[in-house]
Amino acid sequence: MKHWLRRQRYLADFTLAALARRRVKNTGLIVIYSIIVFVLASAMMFSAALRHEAGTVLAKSPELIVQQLVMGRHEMIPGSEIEKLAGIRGVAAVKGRLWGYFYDSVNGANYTFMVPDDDSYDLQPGEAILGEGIGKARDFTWDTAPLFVTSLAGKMVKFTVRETFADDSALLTADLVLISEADFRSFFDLPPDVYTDIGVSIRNEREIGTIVQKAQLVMPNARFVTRSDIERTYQRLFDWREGLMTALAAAGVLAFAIFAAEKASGLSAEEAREIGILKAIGWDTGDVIAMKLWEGGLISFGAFLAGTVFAYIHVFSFQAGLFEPILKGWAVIYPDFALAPYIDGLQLATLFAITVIPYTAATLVPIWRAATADPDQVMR
Amino acid sequence: MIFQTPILALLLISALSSVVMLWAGWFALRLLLRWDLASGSRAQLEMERATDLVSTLFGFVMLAQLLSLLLYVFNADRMATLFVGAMCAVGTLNNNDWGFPTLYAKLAIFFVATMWLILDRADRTGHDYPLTRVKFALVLLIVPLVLAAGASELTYFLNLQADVITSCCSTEFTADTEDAGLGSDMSSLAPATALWLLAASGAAVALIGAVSLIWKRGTMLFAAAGAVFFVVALTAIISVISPYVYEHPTHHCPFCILKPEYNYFGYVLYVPLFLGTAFALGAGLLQPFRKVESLAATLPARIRKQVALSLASFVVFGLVVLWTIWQSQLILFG
Amino acid sequence: MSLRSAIASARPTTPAFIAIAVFSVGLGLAGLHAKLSEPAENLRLAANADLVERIGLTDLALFTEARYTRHPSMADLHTAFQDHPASFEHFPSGIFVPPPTGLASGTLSTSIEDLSQ
Amino acid sequence: MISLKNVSKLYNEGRPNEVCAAQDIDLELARNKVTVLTGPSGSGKTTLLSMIGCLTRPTTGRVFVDGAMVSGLPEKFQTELRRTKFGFVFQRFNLIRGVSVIENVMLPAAPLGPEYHELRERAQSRLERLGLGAKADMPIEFLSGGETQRAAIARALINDAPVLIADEPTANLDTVLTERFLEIVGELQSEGKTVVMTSHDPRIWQSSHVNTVVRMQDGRIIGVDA
Repeated sequence: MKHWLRRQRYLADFTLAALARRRVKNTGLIVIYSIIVFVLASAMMFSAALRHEAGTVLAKSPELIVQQLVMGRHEMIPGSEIEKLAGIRGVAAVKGRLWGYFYDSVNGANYTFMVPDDDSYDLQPGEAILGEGIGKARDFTWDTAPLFVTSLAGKMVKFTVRETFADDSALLTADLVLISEADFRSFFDLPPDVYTDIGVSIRNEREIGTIVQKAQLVMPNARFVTRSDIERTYQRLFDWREGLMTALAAAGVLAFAIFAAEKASGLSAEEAREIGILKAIGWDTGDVIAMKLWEGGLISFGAFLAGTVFAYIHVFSFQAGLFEPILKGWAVIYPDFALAPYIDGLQLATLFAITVIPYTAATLVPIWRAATADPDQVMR
Repeated sequence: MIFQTPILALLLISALSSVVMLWAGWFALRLLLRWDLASGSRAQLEMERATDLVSTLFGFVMLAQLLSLLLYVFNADRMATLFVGAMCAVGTLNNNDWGFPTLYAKLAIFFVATMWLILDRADRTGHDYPLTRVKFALVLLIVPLVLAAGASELTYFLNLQADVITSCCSTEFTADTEDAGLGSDMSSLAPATALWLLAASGAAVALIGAVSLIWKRGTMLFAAAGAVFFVVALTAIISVISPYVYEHPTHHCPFCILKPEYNYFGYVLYVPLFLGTAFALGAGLLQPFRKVESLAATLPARIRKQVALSLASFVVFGLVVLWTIWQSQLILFG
Repeated sequence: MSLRSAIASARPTTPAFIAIAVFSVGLGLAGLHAKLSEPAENLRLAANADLVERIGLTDLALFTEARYTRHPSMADLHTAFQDHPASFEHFPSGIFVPPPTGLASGTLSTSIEDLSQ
Repeated sequence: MISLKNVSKLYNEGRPNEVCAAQDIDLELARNKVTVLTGPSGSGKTTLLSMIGCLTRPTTGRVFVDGAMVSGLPEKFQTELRRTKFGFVFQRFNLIRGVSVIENVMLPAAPLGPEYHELRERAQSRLERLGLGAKADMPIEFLSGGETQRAAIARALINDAPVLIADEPTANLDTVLTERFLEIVGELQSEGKTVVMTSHDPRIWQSSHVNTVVRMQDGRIIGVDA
């Protein structure tokens, strides 16, 4: 065992000395490799952290939301339906929800107008609570600047801003305008007894399935969205975005693997001669393979570690600043948020698998080919 | 469902392993037809050198499959939120008929590749490479296994249907389904029975191992006992040991113990068990060849070393089990 | 042995292993940082979860420009043209590429004269 | 010590450019003697030397080292044999550039996994013996021709192999350095080592340090002068 370890160290020593001779080229190789790992790791960490964030935060969203569908399209739901749902056993509370979109032609942003579920906000007519993104989009110069908006009917409405949500909650509230029910109805010209949808809270979470089945009988036209549906959708959404990113980056990994294979198989005459010399003076094919595996291992493992560490710093200390343009899209209101640092074994193992394994696989055959040089070639 | 990074990684590993094994299979066919160590011809020399490549590739496949096994279980666990009724990895694997077969195939590949490497190392100590034909005949058996595992994995992932919100007005997935399959089968074994079985087979393995070490016989029996012990131990992990870890009498999942919530305790449990089983099987595999002339000098010692390592690993496993039961707050028996 | 000669006679693996070790420690520190910031982050997440409950939110405010991206879980995907008011539906490019500027506030400029030509 | 029985070597067998580099060779090399293979270029002496040194397997025939047949062994075992039994000095010395002198000397021992400091001291003592002690840490390119050859000899001696094999060792050296080389050979012989080399340099095969001269032509042995 001791001999084995020492032997490995000699092999690593030799391969590093050989790498050091082509310092610029090999440093470049490691840097490019690290950058690929960095891009992939950033994308993975960012979306894993988003998944984590969404999963934790949205766990408190309403247990069940009931939407009215007309011809497959979301319609306002009449208040009379509330009674029907409240009658189902196991339902704790039913509340009509009011929320909708408002396109602000001043700056091209979309706001979400909403009446908070909880009465404790106690919003008075003419009062609003804003998300942090709205003030930015409107270039508010002072904290308590009022919000003027023009409703679709052409009325100019003024809301005094009671409060602005803190940056901490930007991911949830950036585009929110919370107003009172009376303001909401008059602003959007809604009749008194309709709602956007209905939120149902349920006493025992295990009964959600049965309650939905019962409700379906009562309201055959409705669409039911449960809390776990929402969670699943978010997991899936970020998986999908991450997967897309990975598939794109995979092209980079592939190109790099081809490059690595090319580099490993296109041994320069000098390298080939060196391997011949080593074999002539008593190195076995296995020794040469091990030596070359050390080269690949040190390069790929080093790049993996460096890329991962820098990605962590990038995502959690700099809010993934380099990818912001891609992640931001063209949203006018984009939440300015910091994610909870989150890293786990699955991420690391996956990252390792998609960066180190293709590189290793691509170099194995060229390595072996180099290692089988005839030992007597140095005599010819 | 394929556009998920861990799934892409798993499919990548399968694809690479399959390509590697297809080549190895083709080479094995040529070798079986033309291997002649006495010949000094160029073709023979090149074939000899290619065996080095096959060994390297097998090492690669073994490590990649080990990683893939981990990833597969991790990923199943993570995806559980996407399926109604799936609480953890077991639910995800039960999503369609191919989940568990893929897992078993991955386990099998890991063991078979390890066995092959053990055989390979033994072969390389004999100056006439006496086991080369056996080795490459085995390769021909391993190739279909790897291909089948890859196909099964692909089928599994292609047929995964996540229960995500759709726009239609149905909520059919909200129905709660029971975890079926492995979990319920193996956990249905009464905890006391499982513990007794584990203790009995552990004692048997220790006894046969001791006999094999001291009187140099019964090694094949030891390998068989090791394999039986592996199955019994897995059953016991599902039936009693994981409830002790979770401190919850009805939580039987053999995968959740690998999670950070339980301090990655599963690794302490599984690693010695897998090592012990691999060494035991390896000893049994080498046993028939101990009289081969060029190996007679080294092989018996190598076999005994494997038996000793296997026993040591099983002892570690046993100690971990005892420690788990001792420190657990859960009381299953009177 | 002076530091300089120690560096000169060091085996090539020494600096390489040190670099690997440094980055491994870095990765460990990252894990530690994640672990240590957990309590504070959990507080923030709990406060946000509380907010979700009080307001009755269902979605993240990540992409605010289209109905199905602002509230993906609430969207009725049958509906056509549910993107930006001035943008046709072309997911996923709809979230990477902005609609043509000027479309947002203008009106269609087709006149009777244009049509008659 | 080393004997070859009916050994032949074909290169590029089965192809149009097939060459028979050695044919039906029977040769016995005695322990603790200095043997020189000589002949015009293309006479097969280098091929014969690489078969003696287990660098090449003969196409037919057998090679025995210390009574054990080695010609049928897989490459791996030939390599193991080679690094314990033989030390090599090549015509162009074949030291590895970009690596220091002492590291070059240490290379043949690396696969054996000796303790680093012990190996380094051993390499240093070999170098000192050949008068290169002060240049141990220099890059190999900085040495002169004679020094490079002595470094190559130091490398050949690192594993204490009983046989030294040298291919045209003096082809690139002037008379003084050739003399010096022959002195070293003499010293090695007096230590009990066996030396086999090829040369078409009269200074070598006329030297008093040489015990046997094997003359070759067209892949065959045409005479042995003891």
